[in-house]
Formats: sequence, structure tokens, C-alpha cells
Amino acid sequence: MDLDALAGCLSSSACLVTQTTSGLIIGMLLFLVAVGLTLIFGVLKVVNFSHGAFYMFGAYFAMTAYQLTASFALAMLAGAAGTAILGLIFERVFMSRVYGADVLMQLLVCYAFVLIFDDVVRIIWGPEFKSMGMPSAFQVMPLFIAGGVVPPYYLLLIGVALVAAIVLGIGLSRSRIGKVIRAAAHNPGMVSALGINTGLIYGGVFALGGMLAGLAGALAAPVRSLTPGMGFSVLIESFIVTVIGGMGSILGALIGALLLGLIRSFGSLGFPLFTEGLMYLFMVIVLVSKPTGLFGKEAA
Amino acid sequence: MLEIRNLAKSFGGVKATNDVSLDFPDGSLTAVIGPNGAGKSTFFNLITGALRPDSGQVLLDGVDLAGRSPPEIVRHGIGRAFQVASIFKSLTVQETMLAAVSADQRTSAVLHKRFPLPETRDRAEHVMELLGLAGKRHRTAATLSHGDQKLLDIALALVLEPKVLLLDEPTAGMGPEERWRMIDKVRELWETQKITVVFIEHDMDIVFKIAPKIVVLCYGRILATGTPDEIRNNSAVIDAYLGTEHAGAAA
Amino acid sequence: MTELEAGRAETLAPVRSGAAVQRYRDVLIALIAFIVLASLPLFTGSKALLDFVIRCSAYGLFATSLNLLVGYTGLTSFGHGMFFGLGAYSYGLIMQKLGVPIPVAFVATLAITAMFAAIIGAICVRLKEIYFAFVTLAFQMLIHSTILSWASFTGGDQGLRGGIPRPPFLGIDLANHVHLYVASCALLILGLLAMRQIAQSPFGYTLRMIRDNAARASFLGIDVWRAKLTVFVLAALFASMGGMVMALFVSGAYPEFAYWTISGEGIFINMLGGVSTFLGPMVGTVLLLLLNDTVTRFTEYHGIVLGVVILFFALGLRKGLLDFVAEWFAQRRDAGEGR
Amino acid sequence: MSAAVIEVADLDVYYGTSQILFGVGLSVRQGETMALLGRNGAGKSTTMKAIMGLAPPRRGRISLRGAVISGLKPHTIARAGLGFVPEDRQIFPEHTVEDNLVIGKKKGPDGQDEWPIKRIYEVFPLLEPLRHRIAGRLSGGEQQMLAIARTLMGNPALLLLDEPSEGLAPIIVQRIGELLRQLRQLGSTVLIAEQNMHFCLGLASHATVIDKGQIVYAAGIDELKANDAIRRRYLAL
Amino acid sequence: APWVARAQAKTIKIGMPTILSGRVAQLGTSSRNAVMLEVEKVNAAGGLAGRQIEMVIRDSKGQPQEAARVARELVNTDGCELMIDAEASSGAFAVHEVARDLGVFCIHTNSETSALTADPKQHIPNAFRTARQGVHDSIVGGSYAAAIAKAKGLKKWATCSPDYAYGRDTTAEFTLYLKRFAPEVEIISESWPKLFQPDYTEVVTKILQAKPQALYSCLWGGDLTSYIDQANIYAMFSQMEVFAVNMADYTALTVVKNLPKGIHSGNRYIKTFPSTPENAAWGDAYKAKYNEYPTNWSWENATAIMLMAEAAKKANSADGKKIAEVLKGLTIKCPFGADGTVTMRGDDHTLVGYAIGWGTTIPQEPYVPEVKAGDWKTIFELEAEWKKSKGYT
Ligand SMILES: Nc1ncnc2c1ncn2[C@@H]1O[C@H](COP(=O)(O)OP(=O)(O)OP(=O)(O)O)[C@@H](O)[C@H]1O
Ligand SMILES: Nc1ncnc2c1ncn2[C@@H]1O[C@H](COP(=O)(O)OP(=O)(O)OP(=O)(O)O)[C@@H](O)[C@H]1O
Ligand SMILES: [Mg+2]
Ligand SMILES: [Mg+2]
Repeated sequence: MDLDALAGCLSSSACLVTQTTSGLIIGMLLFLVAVGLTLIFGVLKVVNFSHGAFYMFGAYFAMTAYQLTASFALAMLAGAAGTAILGLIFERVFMSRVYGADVLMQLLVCYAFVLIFDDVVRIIWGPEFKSMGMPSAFQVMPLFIAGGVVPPYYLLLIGVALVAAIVLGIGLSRSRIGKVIRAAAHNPGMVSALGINTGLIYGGVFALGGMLAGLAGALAAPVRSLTPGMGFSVLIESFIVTVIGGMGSILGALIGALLLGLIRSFGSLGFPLFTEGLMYLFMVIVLVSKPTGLFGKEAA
Repeated sequence: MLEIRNLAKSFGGVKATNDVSLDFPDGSLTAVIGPNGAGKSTFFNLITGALRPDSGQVLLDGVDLAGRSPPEIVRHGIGRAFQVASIFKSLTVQETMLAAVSADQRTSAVLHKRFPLPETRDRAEHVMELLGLAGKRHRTAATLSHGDQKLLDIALALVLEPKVLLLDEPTAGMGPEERWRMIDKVRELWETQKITVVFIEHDMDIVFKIAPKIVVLCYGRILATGTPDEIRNNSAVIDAYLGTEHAGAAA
Repeated sequence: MTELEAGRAETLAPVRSGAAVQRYRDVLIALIAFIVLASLPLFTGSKALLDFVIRCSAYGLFATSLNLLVGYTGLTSFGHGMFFGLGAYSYGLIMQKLGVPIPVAFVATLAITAMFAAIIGAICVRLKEIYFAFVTLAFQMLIHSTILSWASFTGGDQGLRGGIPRPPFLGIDLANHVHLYVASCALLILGLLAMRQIAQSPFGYTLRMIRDNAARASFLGIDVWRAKLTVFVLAALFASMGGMVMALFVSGAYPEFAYWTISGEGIFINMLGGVSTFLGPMVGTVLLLLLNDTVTRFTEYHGIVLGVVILFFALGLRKGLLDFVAEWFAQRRDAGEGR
Repeated sequence: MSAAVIEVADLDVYYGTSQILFGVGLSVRQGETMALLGRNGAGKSTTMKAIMGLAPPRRGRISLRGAVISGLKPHTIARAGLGFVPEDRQIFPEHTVEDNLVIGKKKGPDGQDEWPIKRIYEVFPLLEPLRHRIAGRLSGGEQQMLAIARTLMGNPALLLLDEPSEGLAPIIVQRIGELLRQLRQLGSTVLIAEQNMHFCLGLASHATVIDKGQIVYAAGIDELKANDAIRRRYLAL
Repeated sequence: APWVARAQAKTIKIGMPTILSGRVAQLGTSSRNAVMLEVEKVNAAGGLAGRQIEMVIRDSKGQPQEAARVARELVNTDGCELMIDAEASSGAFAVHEVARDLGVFCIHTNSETSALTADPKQHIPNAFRTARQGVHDSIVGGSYAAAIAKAKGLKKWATCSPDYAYGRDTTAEFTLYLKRFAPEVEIISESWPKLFQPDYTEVVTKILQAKPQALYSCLWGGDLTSYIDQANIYAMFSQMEVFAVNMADYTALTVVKNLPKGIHSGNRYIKTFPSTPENAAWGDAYKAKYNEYPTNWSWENATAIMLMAEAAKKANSADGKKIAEVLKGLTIKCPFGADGTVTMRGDDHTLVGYAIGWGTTIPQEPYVPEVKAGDWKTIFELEAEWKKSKGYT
């Protein structure tokens, strides 16, 4: 424990701003992964354990595209589109077969794909870790904003995540398709009896969720090492985020991700050896005081 | 004697139960009717502990049960059956009954003996016979027909030998024949077991035929109480609930 | 005797004797199983086979105890492995630091596990479904984090080093491979017998009621929270036993024992073997270990092989193996009756 | 007489291994209100679900204006012109009343839109003031109206109503009856399953009786009323 | 099985549990590669005392209970008479217990934890280690860093190391020796990211806040490259001197796309250090065969086979007990030796005399042009002192 360091930081505005922005950065990337998870859970009631694999594929797709084309934009596109297609196939061909069965069977299918996907990556890209490298456009000095240091690349990242949050948030609550998606989450049989193709919706939501994870992976690729199984720790953290925020809630995922980012950034000052434990502790506290997460609804 | 004193409950702005006071003497049979959303089920939920009242008392033989937990209230002798049959879908009829008796005899936490305990058998058997479920004792509850599931739900309440039995729409979703069979059963139980029965019902043929006393709830308040004839001709009840078809003239 | 009474006597008779017969039958089966297992070393010199059975005991106790939660009570715990780890560590630490006789350490470990389970369970069992799953996971990770951070006591990520002493007691020398083997078998069989008794006791049926419809159970006078907590603690005890067997086998305790992957494997075993029969998890254990041991021999891409096998179960059978078999028999019987 | 809108022939339906419907056949013509009668568990709801594609038949044929629809997915069947109001209403409880209607919105099979939301509110004036209320909080009767209105939003050529009067206060039942009579005057074709005989017999033009998964009787309503044997044996009247 | 090198003569099987899947699969694979490279040579030269070697290599997935299980199975079922334990950290301790239990000859090749051999409680006659030892590294690193600290006046230091035994012990030992040689040094900030942490943002900003003059890190592999990528975009390397002991390893050097100039690092495996033809030839042979550079684990495993072969020749037997007897104190010629030889120290069964040194990086080959070699005399002195302080003697 190093409470002095924490107190010292809290009383220095530069430190406060820097650590807050760093929490924001961590949180926003986490949000991009978590929001797909919460979306898929909200609609399909599937706890998608293979979500981390989509993050991984996003990163690998982006790296490969970047190596081939040297275009950052194409790399991001490859990461997002590739995982969207993967998500669609995964849902239509495999997940859709276990909807009627025990929910744990869905977990099993996801788990099977975690194993398979990790090995597939190992076969295609090799067991060694890789690095995509930062595009030269972003190899510039960090900006100083209100005393805090923010690299421009992270501004882009925050921007993308915010856009995703707003589009998804408004899209789901306002548009008809959003309403239909939420209704399908509740009662797929009735929705399909009203003339709506639920298979398309499920596939679409899975593709969207996969795409968000893939985009997160692609955005992370320039600053993180790529290795088979890299999706795993990200998955665990995004689970914490979605559970804290309330499974199925997009706002919850956003708030949860930001809270977790702040815990990480300030926790590393005050409790450098227990930052990880701090996250779990926080999750326990949230769940004890609000058993369905901050924005979760009681299961009907 | 079950006495309700100034019971109230609201959900946000909706006053689902609004200052309700009622007496249910021992051995009485009362029907509760009222428009959809009048607060009938809420009223039952408050009495049985499923919901915690905002204020008021639920006195059973002078003991205030308001705000206590469902298991406590059940042990004081108030049993209930649900609007939608609430059963244990993977247990057989017989297992359900035996387990319920175990719960009542406080042996549901026994670890060292095998289920079922011998002392639970007679009561379970008795109730299965009484409700005509004995022939289906080995059927898994989930495979029972709608009507039998409702019967099983009632059997669950009854096997605890309650002093007061609350039935929420016991005939809901049943055909005419089953409906009458069910309600005859209820009346027979009431007569032979000498228990206090309160039931919610939307079928006026049934209500007017078997309930000596009727309570009408509307917007959480008591709109009227009385005998079938009084209710049938009460213009407020006709406007709010009965409509013209079931009004006094038609009967 | 009236006709009605006669009928009742007739239907009750098989029930009454049924319970007793069932119990004797279980004990008999257990006895036979134990004799068969215990005499195995007389027929085979294969140490690997004995090792396999010891590991089956550890995982089998753990997975079956998890099924008390998942299958019987409907509580899907993602953190049950914490008690596996707790068992291994408590036992290992007691033996290393205090040097008491093994049975004393065994009982003390169970007591420690019960205490932890009671505290953690009291918080967890209030939550439902996915939230229960994740809060148990969080506790597991907290315990795992603590083991890692508290290196001076637990050895941190390197585990309890230097071996766990295995002093002989009552003529049993667990440092001897065959003794260890027989002792593991005995623990497994006794543990299974005890869990079977729990599953078939009135309490076992209380658990089934809670699984099917907890709200209704509370309207029958059952204190749902207490029943859930009780089974949470009971299951923890058997998981802890599994952990001790594992600690004896590897002569150490490692943070991986308390990591969430152990819980994941437990769930996975249950899914493979099936949760609706008592022996499903045992079948799953044998299946998974067999699969693991053979596949890793032949390929380093065991993820793909294992994944495909799982897909076969999940998409083909859509349920665990023993569940599938049981259902198949039931259907055949129905069809036979129908004809 | 006009042509059959829906024609069901030789329908076998199973839940798992147990057979529920045995060679069920029925047909409803343009403008008819057909009552599907029978005891609890006779197979009324199952027949409706089979027509909607929610309980796919193992054998038999269902055709809509001559085109086979059995084996299609529910949404395709709905788009072909069938509208279904299930026995437990199944409104979307977390959406508002108007959102429920919007979700049900679709063009009819011929691209027609006869039920703009304005007209819905004209026919169900009670719903208009509730349009921004959360549907899950509505009373049972209001939910029932919403369920019917939501289905009408999809411009169905044929309306399947499963026990629209269950659990409703008498006065609401009366109102729904009036509404259905109104629809009939507007030329809608309706297949309705009911337990409430008063209600049903006063409404239908034709009746089909189902028992233990088999059709045992089909005739005009007056004929049924006159047939004591059938009424006593299958309808307990 | 694909990874069993078959031979016709009466073969001797050597079992090798290692990590072939998961996050560190790359290292396990490189261990296997190095072992196979050496075994081919030994077999071509007639094998272990005339017996051809057959390697039986199994994946433990990095789980200690699997490592123990696999190790037992290798001996009990597959009939392996010798064992190479290519496990990391806890897996090595688990295999060590198996070696204790079964009495099988075993060389630990990858676990750098000092306690594995330094702690007499761990000692068994049949187990050895060819992995570098953490404390050796720290002594060399500490003295190298202290010299630079003095020269450049670096007083304020920060550390950033993975939160597990290796990270904590190595960092503690490094700072111990750094302060010993440069007493004015002060550690003003410590960060402990967890192992395999994907995001280091908060760690990077925390260090930037503290404004140290120098940073020490023993992050390794993918964690180190992630860290460098993330620190790079905060322009951290221009603001302080960085001492990253695990940087000078091809796995990290070749992967990082924008490798900053002038990072101080200890050697892991570098084919230019020791700059002998033998070492370069070995590195090239490996590269030619596997189309990638060897890793730190590669040379440690290769050394194990070299030692076994030499000991078997001396003992004229492939028997584990006899090999163990001869191996105590054995010195062999070896491309990875500081002076062309390495020695298996007799009293604590650990490898000494291997090449160890520090240098600074450049972004292209040879990556670390000049390595300043550590002095084994100093290492021995300070190691003895350290052992005493730990109560190991
Ligand atoms: N948990 C709840 N949260 C919010 N509102 C509720 C809740 N439960 C009931 N209500 C509201 O309270 C009122 C009374 O509901 P209640 O279920 O008691 O009606 P009821 O008389 O049983 O109706 P019905 O005859 O349709 O069953 C309704 O307006 C309902 O929307
Ligand atoms: N999901 C299901 N699984 C198995 N059997 C079912 C299922 N749903 C219904 N059944 C059985 O199918 C038969 C017909 O049911 P159905 O719901 O069609 O009857 P119904 O005529 O609509 O009765 P009700 O008047 O009670 O609504 C019943 O015996 C019922 O038990
Ligand atoms: Mg109600
Ligand atoms: Mg029906």
C-alpha cells in the first residue's frame, strides 16, 4: 500500500488530470469490448465466452492488413469487418443450434471455440507474440491537455469508443430496429410471429458484437503485443465491466468501464500490488449492494 | 380470524392497495373480484409476505404478520396458490407432496435420512386423494395438463394444513367443465376442512353461485362488499366491472 | 380396510421399503466399487493407471460437489475452484508449518474450508443466476490474488515449495504410491456416498425445489437462503477434499489450483458428463482426463481436438453424455410401453 | 361462397416424442369468424401455433389462399398475411404501448397498409391516452387490447386469436366482443379459440370442435347450437 | 508422434515436459527446437554412451499439476530414464517434487528462480539446473547500472516489473546491488503490473508523473514489447534512461517495430555475445533450421544436452545416477560460456560461467553492438554473501 502516493496525486492537478485521462483511455477500450458482450447478452442471453477471441482476431486481421497495405484505415476496416463476418458465421452455423438447450451448453460451444480459435491463430500466425507497430502518422509528441499528457492516438481511440457508445445507445433506444432488437431479446417467438426475421437479428447482433470486439482489437493492435490467447485477460476484465454495469445495459457497460479504468489508474498509485484484487473487490461490493449490477434489471 | 387493518402499498405513483380493511372470520368463504389491475393479486401478495406493505396490519388470530417473510407467514397458517400455477416442474406429483410435508414438519434440512421420511406419507397421500391427484402420482409436474397443474398448486397450499387458504384465480385458463370441477373441489374443501378460504375470480357465474360474501376491489380500494345479490345490483360495480351482461337483470 | 385404504397401503409399500433398499443398494455399489478399485494394483503394475485414478478422485470429488450446486440447486458457480485451492493450500500449509498427523490436518482443513465457505456463501447466495456466477468468480480471483500477493506465507506464484510431508499414520504411509492410491479411492468412494446421501435426503429434495422454483419453496416455509448457504458449504467441503487429494498427488499446492480455470474445468466436466444424474460428473471427469491425457500425447494443437469433441457434445447431443444415455433409455422405455 | 383463406389438412404435430395433433384439418373462408372449440389440452393452441410455424408440423399441409406455408419460418408466415394473438398476450413489457405497436408494424401481403396507427387509435380509443405508458404495467384488459392492436398493425389477412377473454373482467370481455364484431363487419377473417362459450358463440359464424388432437365436428354456428349431443359431449354445455 | 526422434539402436528415452500451448508457447517451442538440434548432434556422434537418444516431449500447458502428471507419466509409462524439465516457475517446482519422489535424473532448464537450487531444502542429488540464476543477473545488472548512474548522475529511479516471484525477486536483488555500488540512488516509484497484463497505460503515466531519471524493468516477452509500444507514444524513452534486463533477446528485439535507441539490457541470447565463432555458428545453425532466432530458453536447453552428453561420455554410461555423479563440478566446452566453457557447480547443482553482460540497443542488427561482460569473480563473491544473508549456507 502506498496511500501517500495516492494522496499526493489527488492533491496535484497535473497528476489528477493525467491519471484520470489514463483511466479514461483504459476504460474506453474496455468499453468497446464490453459493449459487444453486453449487447449479445442483452439480446441473445448468451454469455459469450468466445468474445475475447473476436478481440484477438480483430488485432491479427488488422496487423496482417497493415503489413499488406501499410494503410491504417484499411487495417481498422479489416479488423472490424473480418470479425463481423466471423461473428455472423459463428452465430448462424453454431450458436443458433443450441438456443433451445441448457444455457450451459451455449457456454460450452463458446468455450470450444475459444480453444479452437486460439489454436487456429497459433497455426496461422505462429505461437510467438507479434507487434503491429504504430503508424507513423501517430508517432508524434503527446499533447498536453490541462496539465495531463494525452497521446493523439488515444484521442482517436476515445473518439471511436464515444461514437460507438452514442450510436449504440441512441440506436437501441430510439430506432425501430433497436426496439425490435430489445423486444427480440425478451421474446423471440412473439417477435418472429409478428413477421420479423429473428435469425437475421440474432446473426446481426452477433456480427455487431463481434465487430465491436474486433474493432477494439484492431485499435489495440498498435500498442499491445499480439499473441494466441491474448483475448483472455481482456475478456475477464470486460466481464467485470458488464457485471458491474448490469448485464445487458449499454450505459452500464460505459459507466462500468470508466469506473474500472479509474480504479486501475488510481489503484496503481495507492495499491500497486493489489490493483487486480481491487477490481474484484469493487465488483463484490457493487453486487452486494445492488445484486443486478448498477444498471441491470431484475430478471423477469 | 384474519383481520386486515388499513393495509396500503404503492408502486411509484400507483396506489395498488389503498387503505384496505377487511375481516375474514374463521370458516368463511369470500370471493374477491374487481377490474384488471384493481390490486387483487397485490392484496394477496401483501398478506402472504411476497410484498412488504407500506403500512397497515395483517392480524391472524391477533398476531401481526405484516412485513414478515413468506416462510414465517406460511408457518403461521396462511397458505396460497397462484394465478399462474407455481409448481416444481421436475418433481413428480408424489415427490412434490412429500417434500412439502417435509417442509411443514421442519425436516426439510435433514441430511442423514433418505427421502421420503415415513411420517410425511399419510398427509401427502390424504391430499392427493382429496384432490384426485393420486392416479397421477408418478407423473412429472411439467407433463401435467394445465388444470392438473393448478390442482397441484392448490394441493401444495393445502398439504400444509393452513388455517387460511388464498386462491388467486383458481379456474384461470380452464374449460367450463374443469372449471366447475375445480370450484366444486374448493367448496368441498371449505366445507370439510373448515378452513377460511378467500379466492379471486373473474368468472361471475362461479362467484355468484358459490361465494356467500363478495369483496369488490377497484383502484386499490374496496368498492363494495356484500352478498351476491347486493353486488349484482350495485350500480358502481356494474359500471366498473360487471358490464351489462352480468348485471342483476341478466342473472 | 376400505378400498381406499387398501389402495393406499399398496402404493405406499414400495415407497417405504424403496428408501431403505436404495440406501443399502448405494452402500453395496460403493463397497463393490471400492473393492474393485483397491484391488487394481494386484492385477496391474501400471503406475500411470494408478496416477490416473488418483487424479480422477481429486477431480471427481470436486466436480460432483459442484454438481450439488449446479445440477441439484441450480446455482451455477464459476468460483467453486476456490475451495479446491483452499483445500490444497490449507492442508499443505498445516502439514508444512505445524507437522501434525495427517488426519488432524485433514479435519482442520475441512473446518477452515467450512468457515471460508460460510462467509463467502453468505454474501454470494443472495445473488441470482449470472450475477451469482460472477460474484463467486470474483471471490475466487480475490483468493487467487491473495495467494499470489502474500508470497511470504503461500509461496506466491511458485506455490508451496519443497514438498508436503507425508508422515505415516495408523500404518498408512501416503508416501507409498499404493497406499496413496488406496487412500484416494477410499476418499472418493466415501465422498461420493456422502454426496449421494445428501442428494437423496429430504434436504436433497429441498434443493431440487429451490432449483425448480425458489419463490414457491419459500411459500412452503423453506428458508431458501439458509438452504442455499448450507449446500454451498457442504459442496465446498467435498471440493476441499478433492484439493487435498491433488495436493497429496503433486506433493505441493500451486496458485493454479485456486485459479478460475479449475472452476471452468469443473463446469466443463459437468457439462460433458451431464448434470441430471448423480454419476454424470464422475463420467465427465473420466472423459475429460482421458481426453486430456491422450490428446496432449499426440498433438500440441489439443485445443482444436478438444474443441471439436466439445462441439460434438454440445451440438450433437445437446446435453451431457450420461444425461443423453438416461434420456435415450427413458424414451425407449416409453416407446416400448406405447406399443 | 368465397374461397378458403386458410386450409389445413392432415396435420400431425409433436412436442418432443409425444404426438399432440392427429390429422387435423380445417378451413376458414373469407369473412368468416371460425371458432375453434374444445376442452383444456384438446390442441387448440397447438393448432394455432402450428399454423403460425411456431410448432412445426411433422406431417400435413397448411395453405394460405392456395399457397403452401407449412414448413416456413414464423416470420415468413406472418409476412404472408397471418396475424397471431397468443393466449398469454406476450406484449413486450419493457416497451411503451406505442413501441409495441411500432414493432408490430408491417405491410400486408399485398403491400397494403390499412392499419396506420391513427386508425388503430380510432378503433381502440382506450389505447391512445396510454401510448407512452410502459406496457408491462397495463392492466390485463389493456394488455389484451394492445396485443390485438399490435397484430392488426401488421395488416393480417387472417387473424388467429387464442383465448382473448382469459383472465379479463366481464366488462372488458364485453368490449373485446364488440370490437371483434366490428372487425367482422369490416370484412376480416378470424380464427378464434375460446373457453368462454357465452362470448364465443355470440361471436362466431362457424365452429370446429377439436378433441384429443382430432377434429370431431365442424359446422355453422346455428347448427352447433342445435346439436345437443356435440355440445354436451365436447363442450360441457 | 511427430516430436519423437526415433532411432534404431537400443535407445534411451529422455522425457521433457514443457509449455507448448498458451501465452509462452513460443519459449517452449524454442526449447524443443534447441534440444532437438543438440540431440541430432549427439546421436550422430554415437549417442549417450552408445545409446541413441529418443526425446519424448509433452505439453504441460504451463499448469504445475499437469507438469507433475506429465513428468510422472514420462517416467512410469513411457519409460524415460532421464528428464529435462523445461517448465517455468511453479511447474519447475512441481517437476522437482516428482524427481524427488521417483529419483529420476533431471535437469531444470528454464526456471531462473534462485531458490530452486540455492535453497538447501530443495536440494536433491538427482536434480540440476542449466538455467541462468536470477541473482547472477542482478549482480551484473546492478554493477553495470551503478556505473552509468554515477557517470550520468542518475539518482532518482523508478521500477516497473511484473507482479510475480520472478519480477519481485529480480527487482529487489537488482536494486540491492545498484544501491550497493551507487549508494546515492533512490527508488522513488514502483509499479507492479500483473503478468500478461495487456494495458500498461496507468503504469506509464504513473512513472511519467514521478519524473525519475532512470527506470528499471524486468518485464519480458510480449509484456515488454507492449510496454515499449505504449511507453513510446508517451515519448517516455526520451525522458529517462531505461534499464530493461530482458530486452536483449531476439523475441523482443525483432518484434518491436519502433525500437528506441539506447535501452540498457542484459543479454538473454545474442549470437554476437560472446562474440566467438562457436556462438555465431550455433545461432546461425538454429536460424537455418527453424527460420527464427533462438531464445533465452534455447541456449539453456541446449546446454543441458551438451552437459548430459559429456557426462555420459565420462561416466561411460547413460545411467542417471552415474551421470549425476560425474556432472557435479563438470566443466565443458560450450558456445555460451563466458570463456568458452561452462561449469555445473558441484555444491548447489547450478550452472556457472555462462556468458552474462549488459549493453545498449540499436534498432537494427546486431541490435546490441557492444556488450560489457560481467565479471564472474565478483558474481561469486556477492553470491556467497547473498546466500549467507538468505540463510542458505
Ligand atoms: N411489482 C410491481 N411494480 C409496479 N407496479 C405493479 C407491481 N405489481 C403490480 N403493480 C401494479 O399494481 C396494480 C395492481 O396489480 P394487481 O396485479 O394486484 O392487479 P389484479 O387486480 O390482480 O389484476 P388482474 O385481475 O389482471 O390479475 C396494477 O396497476 C399493476 O400494474
Ligand atoms: N411445450 C409442450 N410440451 C409438451 N406438451 C405440451 C406442450 N405444450 C402443450 N402440450 C400438451 O399438448 C396438449 C395440447 O395443448 P394445447 O395448449 O394445444 O391445448 P389447448 O386446447 O390450447 O388447451 P387450453 O384450453 O388449456 O389452452 C396438452 O395435452 C398439453 O399438455
Ligand atoms: Mg391478479
Ligand atoms: Mg390453449
